[in-house]
Amino acid sequence: MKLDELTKGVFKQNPIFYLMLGLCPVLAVSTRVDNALGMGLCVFFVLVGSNVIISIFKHRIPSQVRIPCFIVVIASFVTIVDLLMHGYAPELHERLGIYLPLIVVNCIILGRAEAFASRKSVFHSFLDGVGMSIGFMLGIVGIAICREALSTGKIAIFDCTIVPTFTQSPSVMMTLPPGAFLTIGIIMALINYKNIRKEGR
Amino acid sequence: MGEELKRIVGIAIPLIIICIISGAALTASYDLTKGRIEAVEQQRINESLSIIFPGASFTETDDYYSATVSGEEIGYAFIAEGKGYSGTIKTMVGMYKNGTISGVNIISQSETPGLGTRIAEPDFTNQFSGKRIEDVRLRGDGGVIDAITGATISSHAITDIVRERAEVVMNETR
Amino acid sequence: MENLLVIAVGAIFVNNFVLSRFLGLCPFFGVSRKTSGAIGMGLAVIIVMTCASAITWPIYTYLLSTFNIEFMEIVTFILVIATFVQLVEMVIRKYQPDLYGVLGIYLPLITTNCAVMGVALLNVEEGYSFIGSVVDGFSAGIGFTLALLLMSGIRERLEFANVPKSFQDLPIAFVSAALLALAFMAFSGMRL
Amino acid sequence: MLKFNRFRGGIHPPDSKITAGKPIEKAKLPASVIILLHQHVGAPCKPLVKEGEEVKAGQKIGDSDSFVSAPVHSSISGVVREISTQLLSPIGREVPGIIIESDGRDESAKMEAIAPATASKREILARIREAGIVGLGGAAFPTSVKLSPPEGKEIDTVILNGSECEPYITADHRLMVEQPDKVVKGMNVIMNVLDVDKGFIGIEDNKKDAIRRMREAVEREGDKRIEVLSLKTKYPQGEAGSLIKTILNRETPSGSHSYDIGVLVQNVATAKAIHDAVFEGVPLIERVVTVTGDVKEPKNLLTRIGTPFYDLIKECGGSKGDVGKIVCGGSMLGVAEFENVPTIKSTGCILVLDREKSRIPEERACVRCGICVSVCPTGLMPTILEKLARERRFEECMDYHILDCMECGSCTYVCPSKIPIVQLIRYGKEEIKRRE
Amino acid sequence: MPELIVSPSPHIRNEVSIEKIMYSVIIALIPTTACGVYFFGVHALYVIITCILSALFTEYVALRLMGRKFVMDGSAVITGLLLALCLPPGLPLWMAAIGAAFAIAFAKCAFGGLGHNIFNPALIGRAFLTASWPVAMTTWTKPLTYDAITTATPLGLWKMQHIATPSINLALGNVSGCIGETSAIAILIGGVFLIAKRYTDWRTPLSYIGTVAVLAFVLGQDPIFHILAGGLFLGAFFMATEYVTTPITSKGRIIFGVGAGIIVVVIRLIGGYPEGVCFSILLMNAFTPLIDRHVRPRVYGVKRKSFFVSSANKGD
Repeated sequence: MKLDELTKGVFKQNPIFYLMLGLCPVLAVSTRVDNALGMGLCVFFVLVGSNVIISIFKHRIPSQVRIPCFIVVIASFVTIVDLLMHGYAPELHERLGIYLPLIVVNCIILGRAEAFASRKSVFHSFLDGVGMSIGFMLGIVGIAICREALSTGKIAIFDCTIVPTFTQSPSVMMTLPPGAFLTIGIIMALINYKNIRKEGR
Repeated sequence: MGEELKRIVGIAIPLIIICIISGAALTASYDLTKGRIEAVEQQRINESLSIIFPGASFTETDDYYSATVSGEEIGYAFIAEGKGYSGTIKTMVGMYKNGTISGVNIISQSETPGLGTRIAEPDFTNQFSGKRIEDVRLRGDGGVIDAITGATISSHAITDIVRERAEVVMNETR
Repeated sequence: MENLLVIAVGAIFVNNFVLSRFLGLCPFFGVSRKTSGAIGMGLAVIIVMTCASAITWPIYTYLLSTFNIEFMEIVTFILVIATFVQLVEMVIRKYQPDLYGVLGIYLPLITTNCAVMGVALLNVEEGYSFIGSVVDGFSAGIGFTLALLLMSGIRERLEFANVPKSFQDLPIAFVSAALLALAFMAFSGMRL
Repeated sequence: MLKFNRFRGGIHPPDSKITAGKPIEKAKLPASVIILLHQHVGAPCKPLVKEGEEVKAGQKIGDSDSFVSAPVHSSISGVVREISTQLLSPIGREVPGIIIESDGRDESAKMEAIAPATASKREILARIREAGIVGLGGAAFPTSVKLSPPEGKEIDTVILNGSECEPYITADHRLMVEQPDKVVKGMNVIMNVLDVDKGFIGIEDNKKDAIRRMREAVEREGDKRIEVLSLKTKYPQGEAGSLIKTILNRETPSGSHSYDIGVLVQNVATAKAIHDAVFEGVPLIERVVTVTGDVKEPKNLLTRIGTPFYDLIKECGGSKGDVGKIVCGGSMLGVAEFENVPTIKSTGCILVLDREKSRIPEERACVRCGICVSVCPTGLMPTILEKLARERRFEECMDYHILDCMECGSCTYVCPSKIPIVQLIRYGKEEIKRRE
Repeated sequence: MPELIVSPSPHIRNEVSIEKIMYSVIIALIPTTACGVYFFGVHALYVIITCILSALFTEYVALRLMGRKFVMDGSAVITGLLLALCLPPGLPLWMAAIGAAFAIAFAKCAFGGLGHNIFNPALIGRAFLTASWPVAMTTWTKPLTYDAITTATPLGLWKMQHIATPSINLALGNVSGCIGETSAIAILIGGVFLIAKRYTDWRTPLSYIGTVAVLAFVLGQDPIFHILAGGLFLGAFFMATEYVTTPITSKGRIIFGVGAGIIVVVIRLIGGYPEGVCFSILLMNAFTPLIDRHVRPRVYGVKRKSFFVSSANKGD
């Protein structure tokens, strides 16, 4: 049952592909796997942190002002991440650009706070946050792998080559907005195709 | 009325407390990271400066850095930024006192990866070294800089950014 | 004094908020099924983005900047925007019930629309003046609305299309967005 | 010369007027006829005869008390063999009718001729009704009713429709060539009844001989009010709305009638029938029918109303090749029959098509070529209506003015994807009307 | 009498069919294709063949995946051919193949196949290739040299180096550029053929080319140069007139042409690319659903309504 809280975010309710949440950073920073990893980690930190904090204080927050309270908590975590990144990972901080502060309006986080953390226990909220952010991370990294592989002809994470160069003339378009939209569209179509096949059986 | 006031206070106090806590937490983390962030920023500028004028020492003025080698001012370094193909290009430019470019180093850019990003590669930036300000144009525009194939816009942008800023600094220092 | 035309063209076409900056994607895919809905949402976004730019600029310049607490930017902006949207909703509901009927359902969606927060942050990053910020906010809203309208037109026509099962609804919307973004590359590198 | 306007769109299907040069022949007297009691728009007639009763050609055998209706007459002399309530009409409905067996003597019962110069309008209108005259162009609207416009509606122009824009049909064409004087006299009567001082006869310019003969006839008649106009050959030129637009540049507002804009349109055959009724006392018992298409000898036949189709086809030498379709009316608007049916007053053409021509083409995806939009004389967007109707989105159909469609079929004719556009639009219209 | 076929009217159809139109378009493209092969040699021919085969193959596979029947209606051939005609003659064949496959798969079949696509597949193919391999897509060969001497297109020369090319060369096609974009005369022959057969509406090319000429003139440019240079003719006669992706009303088509013309001039004068025909048509493709929705013919007997009435009284 507890395992379920963890895994549902990864598969059944994957925030990107099933819930269609948090799309903006997914499309914007998935040009490179390391950007995607960085964004995934930031979201992990903010989501788990705010989920835990909110579920701790859930009884003390009056329902009328719960949204502003959630926002303040989330925004604080985002700012902390932003400052830490700026200090300790300046390059990544620059590449993530405004999409780092925009985690604050990422629908996943506010959505989880509202739907989960404000109701369930601290531990459950923690698991939920972990599950959801892993799901988010898997999604964004998956998309980034497709895009980086096709746009650079290789995959490298933080200058460490994972897949060596396999083509000399990769498609630049995959780093551009059309490539981002297309990748998500195709992945979703594949998921649909799989589901239709499953139902058909 | 008292009831109402009580209710409002009951609602407001938690919000205020949260804001205070958050403000405190943020200030704390800001103070913690502040030194680090400044150091990082400074280090970046220093790196660029030392690429452009190796071995020189710099004094910062309002608008530019003055580069001196063994006590003699040899030129100026300044940050030039402007719009590229997509987003802002920020470069560090070095210029000798006679108006020739000593070097160009890209600090940050967000051009098309694999294409426009090649403006940051030495093959391209080395072309600027030793060129007069007025020659910093693409060949098609009567200059001496060869554009990167397929990234004419980025090439165009950076020559304009460098030249325009250099002209301003030249006038200021004259 | 920056060139306002450059800012406007940049925000509408060159760096279209949706198709180039990936901002405001949730409403872009959520509210683009019908043209009528797209018009309502677009109007609401234009209003909110213009006002948000106008409000966050003095806050940043005269409050955060003066007291050297720029790092509070995220917290302040999101609170101000959320409050502002709530306020607009209440005011419209009370004084313009007709308009509320058109815009009402879209306003709450805007609080978490990253385009609004995005435009506020971008104004600061670009260092625009007050007028520049307002123009940027307004144009960004127009750009968003333009993309939304085009998308809604496409999706309305797709209602008649024989789209393969696994591509139906969202996947084909994403593919359409990809092709639309490809077409919008026409404006990339445009220099006024 | 008048400067012409043009109605929007339109198509140019092949003329196929293979009988244009064939003079009108009198058809053989049929062995029996079926006189349907409901051949017109309005209330059906009640039989005035009993089974076994002897009747003469021209004898009134059915009438109705209703204002919008027209009596029917026996077209031959003989014996009433059966009065049935369920006979198939060429327009695809089951209606009551009277079957009369010929006695071969062809005795006729005529009415008194009247002199229009002295007769009152009421007298003439009564005669037109008594003679059972309806619009012979296909609408079959009782003419006496049409000639009595509602109070307050002033008619200022009469248009006689000699366009005959449908492919194949030449009945009106031959009538104008062979009996132009009767047509003009009939028109005269119409104009007098309505007190109108402007009249046009619109003829498509692919019937040069008809135009010439009609001009001569108007000259002979010496009626200065009437002008014969040569119109561009284009389908659906003969549709009332298109005709009015072309000649007068007026448009009938959506949802109203042509008398709202002061125009009355009549078919040339109707005018001729009025002439016969008024000047000769002959009721409407025969008319010219073009039997054409894939028959051995296509002809223009002067037939008694109620003659079974197969008799007429046989008289034209039978079919050529394998019969696919028998169409009552023209190729664009006619109704395909699945049985032997009798002619009615508005039957101007029997078209036989062979198997190959009758094949229903395979439908393909719409490529949005927009040809249907450009040919639609009403200015609709047929392709969108078709898609909406197929998806049963009728409210949106209304938004696209589906009810203004006159169903001329131009869109279906031109569609390269062979989509049955007008058929789907008809379906949409029926559904909308049914819901109201 | 044998059994009769009963169907509602009309009982005659004209002879024009999808195939007939498609094959006429292919015939109309023959002069242009021949010119391209004449000027750029056998590699251009390979590019054309590769594109057509790749388009056909992709369509076949995609339709099989969708569980539909493959119909040889010529539309895939046209897509392949048109794509090839707007590619540089020296493009590597594998890129051409990928471009055609992308065009058919994502611009056509994903939307449901013939008749349902929003964007012109051939132009999507070209835009995709331009975005993906910009260097290869801007490497031009000199005409009639038949080897890979790279050079610039007339528009490129004009934009980057301010050199104008003589109009007579532009008209004949003796200039560098895409395979099918060079000879204005060859394109005109095909275009006039289609207009004469009434398979294309003269309004689109006229308003499109006219707008470019007028705008160029007003902005102090040489209108003849702007009309003849680049892909304007090919675009105006063969891409902007493609049925599926352009408005269905005459007025809509004029709006389409004018809009595309404005975009072309804007891109050529201040845009990032030397040529804007491809993008201008794609952008107007995106506007087409909205144009179709709001620009309708006037219905007989109905007073013209205001622009927003139809959307306002609709609602959801």
